[in-house]
Amino acid sequence: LCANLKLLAMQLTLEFGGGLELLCNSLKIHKVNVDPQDGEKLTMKHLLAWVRTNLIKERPEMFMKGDSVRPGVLVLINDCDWELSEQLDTVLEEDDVVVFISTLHGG
Amino acid sequence: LCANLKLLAMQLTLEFGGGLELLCNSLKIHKVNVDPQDGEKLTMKHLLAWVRTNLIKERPEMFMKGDSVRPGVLVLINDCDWELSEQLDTVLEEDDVVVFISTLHGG
Amino acid sequence: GVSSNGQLSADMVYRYSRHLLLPSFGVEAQANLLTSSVLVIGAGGLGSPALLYLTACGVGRVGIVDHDVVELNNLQRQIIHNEANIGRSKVESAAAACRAINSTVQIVEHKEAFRTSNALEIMSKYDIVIDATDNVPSRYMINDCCVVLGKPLISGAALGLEGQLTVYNYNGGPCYRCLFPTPPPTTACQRCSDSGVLGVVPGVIGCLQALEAIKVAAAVGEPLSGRMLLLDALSARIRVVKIRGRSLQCEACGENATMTAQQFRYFDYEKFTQSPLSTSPLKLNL
Amino acid sequence: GVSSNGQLSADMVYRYSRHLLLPSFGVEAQANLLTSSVLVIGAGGLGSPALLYLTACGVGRVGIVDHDVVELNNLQRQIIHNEANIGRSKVESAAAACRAINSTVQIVEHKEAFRTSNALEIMSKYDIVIDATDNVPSRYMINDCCVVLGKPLISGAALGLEGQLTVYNYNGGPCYRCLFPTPPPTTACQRCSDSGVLGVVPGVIGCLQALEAIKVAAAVGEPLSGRMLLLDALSARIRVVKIRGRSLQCEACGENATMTAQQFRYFDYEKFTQSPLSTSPLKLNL
Ligand SMILES: [Zn+2]
Ligand SMILES: [Zn+2]
Repeated sequence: LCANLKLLAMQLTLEFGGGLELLCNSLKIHKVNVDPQDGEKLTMKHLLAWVRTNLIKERPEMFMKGDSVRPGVLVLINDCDWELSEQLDTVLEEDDVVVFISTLHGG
Repeated sequence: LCANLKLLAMQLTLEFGGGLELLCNSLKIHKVNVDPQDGEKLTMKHLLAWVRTNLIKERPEMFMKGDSVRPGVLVLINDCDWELSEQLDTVLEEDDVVVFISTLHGG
Repeated sequence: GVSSNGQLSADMVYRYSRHLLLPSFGVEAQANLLTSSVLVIGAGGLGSPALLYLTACGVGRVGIVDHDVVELNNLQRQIIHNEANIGRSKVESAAAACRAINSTVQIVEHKEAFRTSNALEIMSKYDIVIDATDNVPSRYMINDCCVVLGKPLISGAALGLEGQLTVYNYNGGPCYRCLFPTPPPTTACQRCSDSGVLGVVPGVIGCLQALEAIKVAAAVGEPLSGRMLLLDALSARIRVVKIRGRSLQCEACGENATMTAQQFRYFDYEKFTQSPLSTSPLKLNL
Repeated sequence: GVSSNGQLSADMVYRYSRHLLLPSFGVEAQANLLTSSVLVIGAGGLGSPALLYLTACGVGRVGIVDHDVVELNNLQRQIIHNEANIGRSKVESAAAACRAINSTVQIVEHKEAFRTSNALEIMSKYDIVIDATDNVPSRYMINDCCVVLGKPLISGAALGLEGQLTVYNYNGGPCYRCLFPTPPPTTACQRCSDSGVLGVVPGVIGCLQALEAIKVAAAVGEPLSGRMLLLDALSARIRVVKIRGRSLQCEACGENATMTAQQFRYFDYEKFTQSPLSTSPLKLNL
């Protein structure tokens, strides 16, 4: 049973940068366990909803717009832009690292 | 049979820096296939001998001293100093990245 | 400096000897640098080190655009300026510092804000553009101008304790709008003057901007196109990540893009981003 | 600048406002910086940006050690100097530039070579040490002096198109000898003057040295101890790798180490490394 439970919850590293960490208690790195929605697969769309519910403590509109991230936020899955995979439909795997980073404009 | 052969040769990425690349045709990154010595395991000691035979084109004394690297060369296995593993006895795994970098003194 | 047969003068051989000794740089790359020109937009936190290193390394012509004057609160990070130049135009101050380091480089002063009305004319005289500005509308405007004129854009940013760097519009790679087709909400657009910045963070990014400009100008190495460098100063973590390629749907550089010189001139970047090109910083209340 | 109750003067609040606005820096970290002191050994390629940013950011006292004079072939990378100062002591030239940027920082000039005979006395007056030298015996000597005096050492190096950076002897972490107990063969010890260096590469590393020194001085973030940053400028790859911890067998900082002030004074670093502390560069033959 324990082995099965462990298989269900997926361990991920989520990182927030460029100011987005201010929305999650100023913590940049979050090691989390997320249950796949249908007991099998975990997509980015589901993860975003999970992040909004579980990690974002304030101003969710600074993180999301509709069911995706707001304009100006880059999403990186294992150091690759999610535009190079299936964006919201990307299926995550155990130990994936997902980075959410707001683009900076200062100089 | 093909599957077995593939299992035998281990694919590694070897990187040379800090001037050591000059000993290997000025190429910094080498994707190589190395056969484990006893058909099972591939240790750093064996890899160093392999590198000396197959990649180092000149001045081997700038790379090795005895059966290890010369003083001033850092060895990194998957971005970790080999002093944190078993140095010469470290057993390599498929797709490992091994970096050999000479310390710099310029300023 | 460079004669018609590509020979360097004796003074130049001596000045650039550390470059000429480099097997992977050498005379050819130095000659490329000496005949190249770079426009640096913004003589502030990013522009300061970028201008100093471009000039020191021997870019042939360096242009500086800024409309601001030096203030005391700039000096915590804008190392090209000094106390004696407080109140003076940033362009004059920066140009003087560059000329003092390397009198053989042509330094061109553009003491004006970079706007759609003058952007094309100024930028057309340079090979490579460095975006060292500090606001969203400028970043879209500079990107579009680079796309219209076909110039590679070395884009850096720094805020707080973080920095970002990439090369846009280079060799078929993405432009700024490919990555950011829609401007961010204005509430997400903090500036150094609003939120602060550790002085040395734009220092690191500005140096890396000079490095990328030098690589493009000298035609050596692999510029940071299709990749982005992310610096987290507090944790000393630097990652280089892979970003998307050119977007066919991009409104600036895509297949059906209509961004022309004519359209650029009349595009309202302040309205598009709902942010001003220039503001007075918030007052600090401690 | 900082009054006895830790309050900043109005001028300082204005000058450092971009730091004070930062939630993760703020008044406390700035006050730490203002009461700290940093010794920069070498006013060359690495020392130039390090000195400028340490001074601009508001380190209380900055010491500069160098025995050299400014030459034209330095100006391709040593951006703290300029043509007017050719022939002048590098320390005087660098000190003048620092004072011009921030007259509230105390700049101390040490116009002499750093040697076992003066090292302890000079270094004992500072909290943090930056190694910005260019040769092997100096690197061992500075490390040992830091171990004897218990000072954190921000060590940077640049050659060709590569750079390296780490923090030694900090908070139980390794020292230079923990990593390199045996000196390299002299044939492996190239200097910038022998092999060349792209000017902006020490610029990047020197800025990062200033960043690490500021983090240690201000007591913010995680300094790069037990880790090493490796920069490959041509490919724009930067990796931060994990290195070994303090070695119990280290002859400088280990359990049975005998390195004392007395032993340090009589240690022959040139003999140990079989390299001179100072040489005339090779002539360039093109
Ligand atoms: Zn585009
Ligand atoms: Zn040690």
